[in-house]
Amino acid sequence: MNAPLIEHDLKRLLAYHSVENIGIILLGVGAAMLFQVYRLEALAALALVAALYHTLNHATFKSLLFMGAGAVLHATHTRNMEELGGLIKRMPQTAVFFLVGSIAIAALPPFNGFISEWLTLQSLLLSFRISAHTVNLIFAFSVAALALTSGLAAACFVKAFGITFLALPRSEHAEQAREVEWRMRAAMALLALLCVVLGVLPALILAPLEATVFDLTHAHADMQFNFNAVVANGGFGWAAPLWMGIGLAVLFVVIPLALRSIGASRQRRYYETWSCGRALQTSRFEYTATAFANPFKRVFAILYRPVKDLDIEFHPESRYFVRTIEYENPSRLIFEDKIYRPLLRMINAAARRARVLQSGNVHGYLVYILIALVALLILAS
Amino acid sequence: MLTEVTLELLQLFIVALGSPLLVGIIRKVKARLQGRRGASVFQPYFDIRKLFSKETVVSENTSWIFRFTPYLLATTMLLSSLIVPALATRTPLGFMGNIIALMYLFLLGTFFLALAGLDAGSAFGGMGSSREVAIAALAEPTVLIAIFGIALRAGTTSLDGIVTRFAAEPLLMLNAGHLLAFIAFFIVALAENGRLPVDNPSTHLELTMIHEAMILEYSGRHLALVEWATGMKLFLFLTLLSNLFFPWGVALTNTPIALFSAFLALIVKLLFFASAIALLETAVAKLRLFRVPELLAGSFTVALLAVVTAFFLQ
Amino acid sequence: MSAELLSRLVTLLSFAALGLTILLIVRTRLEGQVRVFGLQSLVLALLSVLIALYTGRLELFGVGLALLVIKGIIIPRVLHRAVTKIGIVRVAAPYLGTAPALVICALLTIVAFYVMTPIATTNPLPTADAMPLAFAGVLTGFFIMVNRRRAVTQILGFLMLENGIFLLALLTTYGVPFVVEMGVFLDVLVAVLIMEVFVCHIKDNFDSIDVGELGTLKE
Amino acid sequence: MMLLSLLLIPLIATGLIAVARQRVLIELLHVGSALVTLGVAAAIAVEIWHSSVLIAAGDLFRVDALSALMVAIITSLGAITSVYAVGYIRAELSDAHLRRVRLFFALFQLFIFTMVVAVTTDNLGVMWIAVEGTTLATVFLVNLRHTRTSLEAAYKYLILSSVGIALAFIGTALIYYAGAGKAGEIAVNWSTLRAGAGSLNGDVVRLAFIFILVGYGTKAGLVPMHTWLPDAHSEAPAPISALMSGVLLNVGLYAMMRFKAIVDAALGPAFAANLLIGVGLLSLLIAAAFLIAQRNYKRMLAYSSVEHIGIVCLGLGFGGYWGVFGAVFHVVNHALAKSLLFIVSGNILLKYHSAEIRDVRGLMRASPWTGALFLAGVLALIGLPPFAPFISEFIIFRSGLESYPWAAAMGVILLVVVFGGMLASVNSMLYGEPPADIENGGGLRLWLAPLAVNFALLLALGLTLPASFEGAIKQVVQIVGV
Repeated sequence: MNAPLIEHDLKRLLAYHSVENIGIILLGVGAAMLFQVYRLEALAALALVAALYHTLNHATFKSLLFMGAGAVLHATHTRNMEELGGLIKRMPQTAVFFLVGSIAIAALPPFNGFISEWLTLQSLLLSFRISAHTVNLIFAFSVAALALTSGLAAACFVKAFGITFLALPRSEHAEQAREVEWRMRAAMALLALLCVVLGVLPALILAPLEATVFDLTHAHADMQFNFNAVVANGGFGWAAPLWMGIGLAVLFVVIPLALRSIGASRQRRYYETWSCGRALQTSRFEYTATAFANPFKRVFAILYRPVKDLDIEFHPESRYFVRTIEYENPSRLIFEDKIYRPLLRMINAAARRARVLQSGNVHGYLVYILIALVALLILAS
Repeated sequence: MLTEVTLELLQLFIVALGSPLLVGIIRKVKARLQGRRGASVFQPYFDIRKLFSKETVVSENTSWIFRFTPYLLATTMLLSSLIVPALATRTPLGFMGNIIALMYLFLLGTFFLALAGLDAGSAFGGMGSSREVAIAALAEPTVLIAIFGIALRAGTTSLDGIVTRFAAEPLLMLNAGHLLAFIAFFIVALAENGRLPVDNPSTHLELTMIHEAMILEYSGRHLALVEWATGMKLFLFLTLLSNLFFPWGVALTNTPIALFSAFLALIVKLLFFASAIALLETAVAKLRLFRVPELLAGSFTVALLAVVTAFFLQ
Repeated sequence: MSAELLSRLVTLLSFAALGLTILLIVRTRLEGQVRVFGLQSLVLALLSVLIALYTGRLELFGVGLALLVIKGIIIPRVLHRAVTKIGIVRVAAPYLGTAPALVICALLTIVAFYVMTPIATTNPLPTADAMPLAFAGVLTGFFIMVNRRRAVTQILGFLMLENGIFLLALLTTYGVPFVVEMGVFLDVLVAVLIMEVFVCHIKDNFDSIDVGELGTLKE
Repeated sequence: MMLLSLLLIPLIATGLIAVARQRVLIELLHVGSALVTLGVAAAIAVEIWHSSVLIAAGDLFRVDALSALMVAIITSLGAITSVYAVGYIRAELSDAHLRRVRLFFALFQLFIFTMVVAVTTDNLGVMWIAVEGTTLATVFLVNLRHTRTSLEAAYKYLILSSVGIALAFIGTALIYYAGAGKAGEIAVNWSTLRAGAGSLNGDVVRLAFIFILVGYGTKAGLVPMHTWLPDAHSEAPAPISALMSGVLLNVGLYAMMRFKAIVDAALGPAFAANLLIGVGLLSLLIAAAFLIAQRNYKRMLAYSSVEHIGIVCLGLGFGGYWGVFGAVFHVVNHALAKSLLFIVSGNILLKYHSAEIRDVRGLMRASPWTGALFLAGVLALIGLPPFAPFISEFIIFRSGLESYPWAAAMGVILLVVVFGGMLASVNSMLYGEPPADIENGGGLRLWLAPLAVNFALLLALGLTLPASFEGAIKQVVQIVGV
């Protein structure tokens, strides 16, 4: 879930997030199944609609982001964020598209990730209609998990976008970067547009999805929607992404006008970043992806088990002058070490043992059938 | 129709103009508690005005993100002020989002502020953003579980729905779950607004600051906007705390009398919370950054307890 | 002929058929095995004719005749041809030696009785008493397929199994409809022809007809 | 009449191809017959959709909704694969091997014919003969390449299937006895049996169903009778693998469905249900074990067939309207997805000259179309939305959670294991650097065009369940019996 945060390879980071999003989708599906079991068809349909909607959205913004990453790779020949930076000045359009994708995947309004995740949350919250306490608690935890996921996703894409596109380039790769050819940009533009449309006009896609789910569950999703707003379960929850978008846009225009009207100063001066009075500001001052991820590493220390390696070489004359400092901070997922790996090892071992069954010996195969037959016959009669 | 529009504008202006005062009051109370006279409660207004009249210095490393963010931040806050039932439940634009949507709206602001922090390419900005988003991310689960707790008892997640429900059946609030949810939400409010013990709004000590580090590069009108937006965020959170958990006085009908009384009630409640925060901030010291998760974990547990109690002792 | 007599004769011949199947376990030379199978087919043909006489069902004569021609003459010929074509080949011992193999056969026969007797007793037909024997033949044929390494013997085991099934059907319901019976014979014939081709291929490719050595495809 | 023409066209085509001299002529006859058969099948399907059943040749052939569905699957996939087969065989066998080319196409048609007979006849015995016929028709096709491995696979396939089918014959005979024994009349048809199923002798039926399960289960590739399947499916040329995996297994399932209907009527649902669930779970378990870190992608697809047949059995076992509905729906989906994948795998094989997963790298770059289709197929197969298998699996396990929660839960867990296993292998195939000696593009891209149909259907059925389609499946469900 929070593996992506310590991942500094742009594409692998995105790949990790696919897992996360599939998790969200499966959360919806699982909720749907449980609702079904408790005969709450309408809610099941709601959860399923949310899941399918998120599948669709995930497809859009994830392909947008992958394209963006591809563009960056194409322009800089590196996927390592630590070597990127400042791309927003060199490839402005790609930057905008990637930003749209990042906001969408962080499930922030008014883009498409928001509304589907919002729907999923609604369906999860509505789980209190189920009258079985254990199930309720399972749902409570899944709500928390989903919340944490979306929070971490936001954090992660602040990192992804900020480190990759903002501030100064961290290598001449990034220095030399140029905007990619128009076809790539056109494709990204299209997907970005899709992210917006799916975000502010959910009714467009909700109608067909709802119909599909009706075929499947023979219950109408417990929701009402039109181009103004989406309503879950009567008055349980409201969201009007379209109007949020409009409101944001309007106010965003109004504020500067208001400021001008009250006669706020409009003069502006460009100057170098304040750097504690040091002479020149270079990209070496910048916060790196590793540093950015550090708090999370510290917080989830139990999961990440950061391995510190501080190596200071002192000046020969006086140990108060440091010549070089090397600080390494690789980190490994304890999930992998303590849970995934052993589990996988276990499964693999079992599988290997099972593989002996397919020995390649035709006589053995015949024996299986003979034994199966005799056993069943004896059992049945 | 007219009344609706006026109502929304009223809320807008209360939040927009009231927030600096709130900040001023908190500072004043704090000063008094610490035995200082402290600046006038209107000091924040003067600051903002001064900042607006000053010229703006922008780092040449920055991109449009840096200049764009302050406006967006203020925008999100103003938009939220149209959704939050500060005075009345019948807010015509309340349908724009339920409490969850509201939280995601706040997160949008944080998202951009963090980007702006990275934009200038200074070490402080980066440090600030990384810590800010870390805290925001860790606060999310608490927020939603707390909301879950409320929704369980109110049977809805729409803001005005919750207020109406509790106003209609005050007995619902006489419940351990309600209190627990409130505590959890309060802690989250502190964390989200960068108050003590999570962050110290009045420090500029490099290594401890979070929010201040993030906005270190801002100056002039940008800084003014950011400060103002921060004030509004605090105002909105306190309003939520007051009206969701103690919905007394919130106007259920849009009659002038009701609205006026609601206004008074709001002032009283906000004063109470302001002084509570001031008291708290004088009483407790700032936590080390890496103790913060423990605090949030604590609040998470509290919120979970709220949910559990809601399920088991209805 | 009376039902009593019929059922006695049927049981007797069924015993003979089963005995021949078991004999296959003992015989080692391929030619001998093929001859055993031919003999068994002959017995079955006799059985069907017997039942035909008793019931007066004409198609059973046809079935008997077809059986005699296909399983009694053609298939043994085919297999014999294959055996001669293969010539002398080194042959590994079966997985189980004769003695344990016979024990297994005994066990399988017990299973057959355990399974089939309940049904046989409810079956009104006079031939039904021999059903367990027929099924024992099926299982034994199956076991031969499992135990013997040489492709030809495996095929013979399969044919014995087929014969057992035919017998079982014959005893239970005086056989299945004529069309079906013919179709079955045809299938068996084609199957055996294909198998023969494959046996020769195997001989050419692996220079042995020990199908136990076909082990490249695993997992 | 229509029915007879449906049966005769492939048979005649077989004969003509057997005597045809020019390769082009053979190919024309082959594709032509496949397409005409498809047309006739469509007409029949419409007929069934309006009136209830079609009958031909006395009571020998009888087509109801279930048969119609199977005919639809057989002929449509038959048409798609037969088009691809032309291209594939051109790449595989030069004109020098005209005899083998002729043999291939003749047997291909014969294969279609036997399957159609199997699902359209009303007579249990004739069906048995036809099913055995499918084995005999395909065994040479499996050995088409005349390599040692293909020979080995073919031999095992022949022996094991023959034995299995033989056992199924015992079951058939016992059902005969149960049905006709007392009445004395011989012709035993599905229709008559289904009608009088209530009065059958319970013990006999119970015994019979075990033979049926083991026998036709061998044909359907259920564990532990599945052992021939991975060998045969991986050694056969791609179009044949596609038909065997996508269609032939369903014929085995078809037989089991027919018998299940009778058994349920005679013994009540519990007996068959327990057996089916047991076998289904076992199949899922073993398939999962072999899907993890499978080295050969064609074998991977084969084992995934075992897995999916297991899922269908679970659906039939869970029972209830939705369980059976999901099972039937899943049969369709699996047929679509699996035939698509096997055909695509044919392209991969022709391109990389290896069926080993580790030899295949950077497929996405080397041939994007093939890669994309392969990925889509796999995603569909492991049951991700928005593809149809997700819907059917959802239906099946939902009904399972109600009737047999533990079995359903285990099934879901195994599905997750399969999910991980397959995705891992496929990722390594799709991405990375393609080997140096692989020329980009090329392949049989054009011949993949018919697969657009599979893909479109998988997507369409995944996104929406057309009322007409649902109605058709509903009819089938009523026949399988709830």
